[in-house]
Amino acid sequence: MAETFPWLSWLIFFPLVSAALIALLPARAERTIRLWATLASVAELAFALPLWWRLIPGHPGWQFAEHRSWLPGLGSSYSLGADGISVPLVLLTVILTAVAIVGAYNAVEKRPREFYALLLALESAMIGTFFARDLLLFYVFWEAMLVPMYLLIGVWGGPRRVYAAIKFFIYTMAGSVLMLVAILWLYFLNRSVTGESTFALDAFYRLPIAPATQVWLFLAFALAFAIKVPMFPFHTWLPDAHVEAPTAGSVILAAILLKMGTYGFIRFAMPLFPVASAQLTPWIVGLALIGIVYGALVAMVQPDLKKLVAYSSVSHLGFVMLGLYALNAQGMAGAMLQMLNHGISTGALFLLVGVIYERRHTRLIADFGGLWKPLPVFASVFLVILLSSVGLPGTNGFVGEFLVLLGAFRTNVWWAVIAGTGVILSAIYMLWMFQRVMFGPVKHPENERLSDLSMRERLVFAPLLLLVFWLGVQPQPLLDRMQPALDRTLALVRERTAVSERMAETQEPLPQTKEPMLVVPARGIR
Amino acid sequence: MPLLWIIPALPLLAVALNLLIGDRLGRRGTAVLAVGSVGLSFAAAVRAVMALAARPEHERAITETAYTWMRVGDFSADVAFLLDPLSAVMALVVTGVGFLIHVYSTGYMAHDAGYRRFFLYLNLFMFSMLTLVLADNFLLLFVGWEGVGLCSYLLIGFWYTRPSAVEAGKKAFIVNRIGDYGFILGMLTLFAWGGSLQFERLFAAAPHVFAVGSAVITAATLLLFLGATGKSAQLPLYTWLPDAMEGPTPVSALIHAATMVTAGVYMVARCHVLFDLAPAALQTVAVVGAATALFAGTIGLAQNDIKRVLAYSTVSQLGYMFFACGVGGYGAGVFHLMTHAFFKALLFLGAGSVIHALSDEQDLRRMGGLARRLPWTHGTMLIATLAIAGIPPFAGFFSKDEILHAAFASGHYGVWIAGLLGASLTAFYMFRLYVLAFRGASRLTPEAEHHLHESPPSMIAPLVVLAGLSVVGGWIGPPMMEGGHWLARWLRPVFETGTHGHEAAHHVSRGVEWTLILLSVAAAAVGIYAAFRYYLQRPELSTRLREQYAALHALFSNKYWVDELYDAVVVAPIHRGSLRLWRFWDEKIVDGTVNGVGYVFEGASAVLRLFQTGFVGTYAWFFTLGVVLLVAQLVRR
Amino acid sequence: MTAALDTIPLAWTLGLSAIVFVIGVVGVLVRRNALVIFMSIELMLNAANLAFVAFARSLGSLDGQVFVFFVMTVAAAEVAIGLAIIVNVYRLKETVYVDEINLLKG
Amino acid sequence: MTLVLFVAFAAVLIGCSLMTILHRNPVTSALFLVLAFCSLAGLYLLLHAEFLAMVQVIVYAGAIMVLFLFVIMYLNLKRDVEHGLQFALRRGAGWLLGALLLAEAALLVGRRWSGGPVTQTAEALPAIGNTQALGQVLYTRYLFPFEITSIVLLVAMIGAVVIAQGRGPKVGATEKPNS
Amino acid sequence: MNAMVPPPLIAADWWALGPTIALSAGVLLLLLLEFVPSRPNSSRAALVSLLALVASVIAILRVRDVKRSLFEGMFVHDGFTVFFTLLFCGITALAILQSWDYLKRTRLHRAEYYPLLLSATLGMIVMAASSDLITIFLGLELMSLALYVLVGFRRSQLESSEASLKYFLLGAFASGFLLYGIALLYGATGTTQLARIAQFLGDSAALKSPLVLAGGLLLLVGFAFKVAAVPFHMWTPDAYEGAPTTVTGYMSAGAKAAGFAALLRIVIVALDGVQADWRPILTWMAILTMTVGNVTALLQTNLKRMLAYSSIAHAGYVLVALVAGGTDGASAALFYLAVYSLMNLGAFGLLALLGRQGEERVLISDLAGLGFRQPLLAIAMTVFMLSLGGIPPTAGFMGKVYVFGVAVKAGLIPLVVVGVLNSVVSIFYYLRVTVAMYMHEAHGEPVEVAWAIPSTIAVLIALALTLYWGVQAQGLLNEAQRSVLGLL
Repeated sequence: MAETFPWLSWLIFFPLVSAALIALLPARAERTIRLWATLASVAELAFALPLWWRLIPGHPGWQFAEHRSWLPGLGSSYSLGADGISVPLVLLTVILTAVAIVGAYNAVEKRPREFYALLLALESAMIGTFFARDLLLFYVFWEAMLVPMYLLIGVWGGPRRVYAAIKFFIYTMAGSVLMLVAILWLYFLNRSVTGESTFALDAFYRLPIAPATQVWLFLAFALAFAIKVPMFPFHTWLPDAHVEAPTAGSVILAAILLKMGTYGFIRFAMPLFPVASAQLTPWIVGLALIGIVYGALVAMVQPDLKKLVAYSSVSHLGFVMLGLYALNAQGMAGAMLQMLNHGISTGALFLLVGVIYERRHTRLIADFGGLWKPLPVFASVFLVILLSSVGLPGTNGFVGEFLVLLGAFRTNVWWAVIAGTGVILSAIYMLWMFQRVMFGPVKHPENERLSDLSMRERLVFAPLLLLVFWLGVQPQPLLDRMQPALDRTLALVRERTAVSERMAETQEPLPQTKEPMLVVPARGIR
Repeated sequence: MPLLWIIPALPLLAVALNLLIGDRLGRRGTAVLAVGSVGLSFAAAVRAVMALAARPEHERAITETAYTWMRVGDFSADVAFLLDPLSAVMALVVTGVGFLIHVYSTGYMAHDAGYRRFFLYLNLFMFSMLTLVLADNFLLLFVGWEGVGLCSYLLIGFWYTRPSAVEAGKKAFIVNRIGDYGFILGMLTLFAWGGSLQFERLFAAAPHVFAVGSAVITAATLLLFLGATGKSAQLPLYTWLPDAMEGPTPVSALIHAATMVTAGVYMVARCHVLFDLAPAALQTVAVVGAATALFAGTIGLAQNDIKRVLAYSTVSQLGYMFFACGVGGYGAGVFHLMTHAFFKALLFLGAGSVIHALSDEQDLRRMGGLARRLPWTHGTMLIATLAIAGIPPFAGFFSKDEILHAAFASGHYGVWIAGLLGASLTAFYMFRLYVLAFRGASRLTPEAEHHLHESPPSMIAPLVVLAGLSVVGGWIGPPMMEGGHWLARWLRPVFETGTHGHEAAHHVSRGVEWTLILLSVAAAAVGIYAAFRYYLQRPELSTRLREQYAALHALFSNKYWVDELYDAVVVAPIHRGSLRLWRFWDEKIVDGTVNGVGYVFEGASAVLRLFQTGFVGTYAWFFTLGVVLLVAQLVRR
Repeated sequence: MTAALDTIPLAWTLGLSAIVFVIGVVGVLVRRNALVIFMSIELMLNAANLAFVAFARSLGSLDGQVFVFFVMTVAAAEVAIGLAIIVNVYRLKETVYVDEINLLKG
Repeated sequence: MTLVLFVAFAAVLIGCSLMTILHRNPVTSALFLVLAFCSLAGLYLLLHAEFLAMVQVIVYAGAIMVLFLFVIMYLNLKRDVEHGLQFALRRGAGWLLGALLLAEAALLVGRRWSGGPVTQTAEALPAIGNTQALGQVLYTRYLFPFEITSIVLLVAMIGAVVIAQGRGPKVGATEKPNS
Repeated sequence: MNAMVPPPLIAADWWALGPTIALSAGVLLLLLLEFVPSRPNSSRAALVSLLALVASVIAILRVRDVKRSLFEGMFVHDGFTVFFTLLFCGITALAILQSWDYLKRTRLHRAEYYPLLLSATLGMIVMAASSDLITIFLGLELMSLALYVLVGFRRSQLESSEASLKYFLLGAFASGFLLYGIALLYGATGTTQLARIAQFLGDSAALKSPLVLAGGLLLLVGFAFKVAAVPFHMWTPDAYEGAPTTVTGYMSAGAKAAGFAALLRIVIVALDGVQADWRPILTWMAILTMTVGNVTALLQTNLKRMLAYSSIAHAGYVLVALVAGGTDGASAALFYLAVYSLMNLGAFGLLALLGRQGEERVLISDLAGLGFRQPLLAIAMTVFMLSLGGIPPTAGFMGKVYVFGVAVKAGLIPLVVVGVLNSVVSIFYYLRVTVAMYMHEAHGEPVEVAWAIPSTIAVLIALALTLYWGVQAQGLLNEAQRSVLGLL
């Protein structure tokens, strides 16, 4: 792995630099701005794609790792790494960012410069979050994501955008600050055991933690992630944020930001605190199952398309959580797939909603009806995406959903029995919505002369449709890439469970040390 | 190698081409593409089956693996195809009947605006159905299973501007989904205990891992059967099929009569090894099948829509197939599946021809006397009606007789009586249909009268072919052949694996067998006679009957109010509950708590601001209070 | 505490200083006239001074007295500025009552 | 003798202090404060701080209090009106805290204090507080604070000028409050 | 003893005294320059003040690694002093850059402004640099007196005068307590030198003497007032709101830092032995300060007032570091104060730009629509607000990490949890600023922004440092840590 070129850093900072450059363009030059933004996102995509081939299959550890000193006094370092878990998610990120940028050409009427700059900055933060291998660095990226997203919702959003933006920001932050406390606790715990000041994830992976301590740490981490996921009952920010966000914002929010939560579980919460995780499994799985059913039921009665999709996300992410907590190969792989699937299909759904919103400036189901007639291509694309979301075999949604159910079933039959009802319910709410929007006679005359998907829009959906079928028909290459990392995570969980359970039931949470928090090289004192 | 993957791939290719260059093909090109692909597919199937037949009996199973679909941990599923006698029968029926119906459709849909879309869906359906039939594992079968469901959804709602069609499509999909839920859970159970979803491996392992009658296998098979009831419109999930008649008639013929709805039967037959291990499940299959046969038959008595009558008859016939399987007569079930495909497809196509001729009139009460005006349609329809009624030597007679024989021979007398009763009912309502449509005086609207014409050759030709099949189709399975008839022998390699508990029971004496045949023919004859008497000779009798048994008639014509019941018990409460869940629980309680926290802080802020009076005295007072409290800390110590 | 009759016990002086200090505090709390409040503050400062002197006496060190000297200087400076401020407020608002001066609040 | 004087001065001090904060007329208050300061000077004398006693009378009672009186006269202040429930409440609250504070002090002082230089009574070092010694330390040990004090006085000067300067040039007089 | 002649000063001592000398000289020079007539809106005074500050910085940097105790500890020169001297000089320099144009625009351009500013800075430096209660008191009074005047500098405006009056009366009131505390401590230990107090407490059983404890407490009250800790905070919003905006910025940063500097030195050098007695009190004070500050800020409409409450809350965060105690806590407090000063000054500096001649446009709604019309201002303001709220990648985040880190290390998890939750509450009102700027359109005439070169420089410096310390704080962390080692 003698990587000389800091590839991952390049991936992280290229969009940021592009954002800065775009911000310097004159505000009037909208065409140039769009062009640059598109080029930047496509270039980023081109830079990221080789990750797919260059990821060494069967290699469970970090690849393309980078390590640089950052805050030596604290022991935090700028260290990055990729593996089979993060690479697919990063690829999803770059693809959807590009798609969102191209998709937003017409939607963003005011201040495209700032809009695109923020979107690219957001991309940087998201990629950084996936690649960070140092907890403090991770936290920095994690929180940094909030700001651009907040502005995207707040400035370019709908009528209640301010409320939604603030709610999004504060709710998410409320969860994550406790994680910061837990990170610090972990840091000192590690220091008291090993004497080493470090925020490195790998070091924490080796740290034995007493079960009693684990519970608190896990809860702090889990809250942050559960809000992001969002798990029932922490989900109410999501419908608000989605409804108010501009299309590109919704796309990114649904496709990537929500994955941060589940990524956090798989990368941090579960392997670091396996005993606590196991102890709390009934609660988490319970919430996931409630989320599946609840999200679907509530989605069913939504009058607003975006809200419907938002609640469906709650349901889908419930599947992901269920898969993770099945704690077996199938469940984990299914959960990972489901993360990607949800990114693709829900991202596409938001784009689709954006397409008609651009044309009609409404998202209420009741304002549509009979759209198939004027918009056959649009309707067909919508149908395919919708079926992927419903999990029809042959599309990506099925593979993930089935693997999750399989994993869950093998852990606990009843989990799968309850989760399976989501299969029925998702069909109900999606098809009913589709029926009301697309079928029947054209109820509103203004819908009659809507224009169908333009070339650009078709171009936007093409990669997503491709992914839908490719992952549905041939998921194995992806599975092969993820498996080693997932196996490592599973092994880590087992191993650490064993280690922790050998420890004494109670351990002094933090043995006090006299040495200072900061290790600073002394300067000569005369 | 017979290249099995070609069979489903051809229609898929047609779909792709249709999507990509369909707009440049024109109607003719589209038709050629669609029909041609299915025809080629049929040819490929024939070739493959011949290759299969050329093999010695016990090597008649060809597996072809295309690639690994997914492999995670110890779970793996391939995209692999299996051709054995059972799937061979299915493949031939599907491609054969499918081809005919494609041909028919070119005429029937000739003036529809959605011509290209129609064939797109239809080809997609062929692909899915063939995948279903040829899959060598449950997961791939499920791909086809859901795929046909999707196509069914799309085709039922083909005329999407009609709300009723759209509603019917959605209903079909959702009801099927309920079945699929069972199917998925069944698959999960099988994998969790059986260790594989590949048919061969699973069936080989099944007798070793599952004890006969154990809870696991019973649950698994019942769950699979739940899937089958959805797909094959059995109680309690049959309600979508009659509504599905909103689709174009060729669709009804292909999907909702000949092929897709029989998928459940095929699946049960395919899994006979498993069902044999679960007697309770088998019993359930038999009872549900028989009950459905009878139940749907009674509803069929009172329907006036020509396609609805046929739909209920389909439900009823499917019931026959299931109870055949339930009593262990898998071969009989498959036999009936095949013959039913011929005559029911014919019936639908014939009905379609009538509808087409009458400018989309479907109500039997506004038909009559069409025999002379539509001679080809009338002739073929009569053959089909005789076939379904079970009159020898038409196809239906042989298969239905075999089913009843199997029921009787295996000792399921109750089921047998139900079957006999059902046969009589079938004959009655089918001939009622026949009489109302083709005999008697014309009750046509003047407008329909004006446009009345016989269908074009592209529609008549398939009718004729199917009529031929409806006549001769049953002859491959004559009763009382030594060592089983031809079809049974062909299927033997499939059905003789697993347990053999039911084989012995099949042997009853010739005398009994003859009696059974006579009884069933007599039952049919009674039905036919009654139909002629009540609807042709003395129509007023039927009116009187209807008045005498008004309650019963209401029950039948309103389909036992099952739709209304489901609506009131399941749909409406869920909808209402969800609304409440959203409006009250989600917005008021969950989100209310979140916002409540915000309000609490705002309130606290307002209160704290009150302390900030702007008066120096207040400030000093709180300052001093602080001092007092701090010093109090010392004093306390 | 001590045998010498002409020596004042420290506790007495301290007690006295505490009483005067508290009187000063109470004055700040109960009055509305800025000038009187200011005078009360002067009382507090002087109470502190008394404590210093008393301690200096009992410790036998000069530091306390020096401290008092500095305090007096500072107090003088404070009075100069404080009175200027009060006069300025009076000029603008025609009042020295602190409960009439609450433009800023909340 | 000393004790008697102490008690006398203390009584006057307390009485005058009380009158300062109780009397409604600011002029009277100020005058009582002068008296209090004088008695404080007396106490300083008793405590052998002669220089301080002198400064107390000259600077405090003299200069500072004159300034006070001057301002009171200048502003032409009348008797403060403080009736009504509001003021009663404020008085009650104020006295309550005062009482609490005093009670706490008493409780603290009432305890036995251990060790400390407090117990080294002053007999050993009589009459140290003479002016000469004070002057000496002020310019040696306390040179730095002394210099700071000079700046403090400078600031007081500047400050008083800034704020109390006559109407003179209207500094920002046209501004309108806008918040 | 009284005849003792102090040891002569060596060269390094003069450099160490450099800032005090340079600032005093600056004050005098400025006053003298008034006799030399100048153009009406001359920048002479500001330049001279900056020169004095530069001289101070140069002087102290020459001897930054030297440790000296002068005048028997009344002026000590150690890392702590150097850190705070640099901090105060920086704060003052920024404040001068911000005032440069503001004074002219608001017609406050009077000769006395800069001398007062420099005197206050001198007072702060004395507070931080002295290890004797006498000089600490004098430094505090010097600073306070100058600030009383500066707060009331808009003397023709009632708000300003009222603010000044309130600040003054309460400040004097607090001084009384502080003084009484010093007296008690002096009485209990016989000295005002911190080192000797520590010595005395170290080798005697007087540790638990109520005099020591009460004295310490009253001392705490005095400084808690200066740093605006609850319940001694109530003057803060009024004084901040009424004062000229640049003065508000200056005092919010400088006075608070100075108060903490003195408090830290006292706590670390003198009262280390009574840590355990202080801890619960400080804990509660920290909790109350954070919570009251943040919660009350939620509903404010005036930005200055909101930032005043925010500054109260930030005092609470620093108190958390104090509760953690030891060099860890002190170093965290130093770091946080530096960061806080920077971002707060930055925010107030931006507020000072708003409004035409003489107007004060500091309502949150006044910012409406500024986001895209004034990108630099809006971006800078956003960064400062996010930094105040502790969002990465800004310096405020690193500050929170460090402060809460040392608290976690000390095992104060509940306190830290309260702290982080408070930062969540706080983000609500910080976001309101960005909401106004980016998400609301201006009603009526939009507020004017008066850019000038000096203030722009000030904004850019603050912005750059806030971001730089957000991504690479190691340098400042090192300084904060080194500065608290081996206090004199």
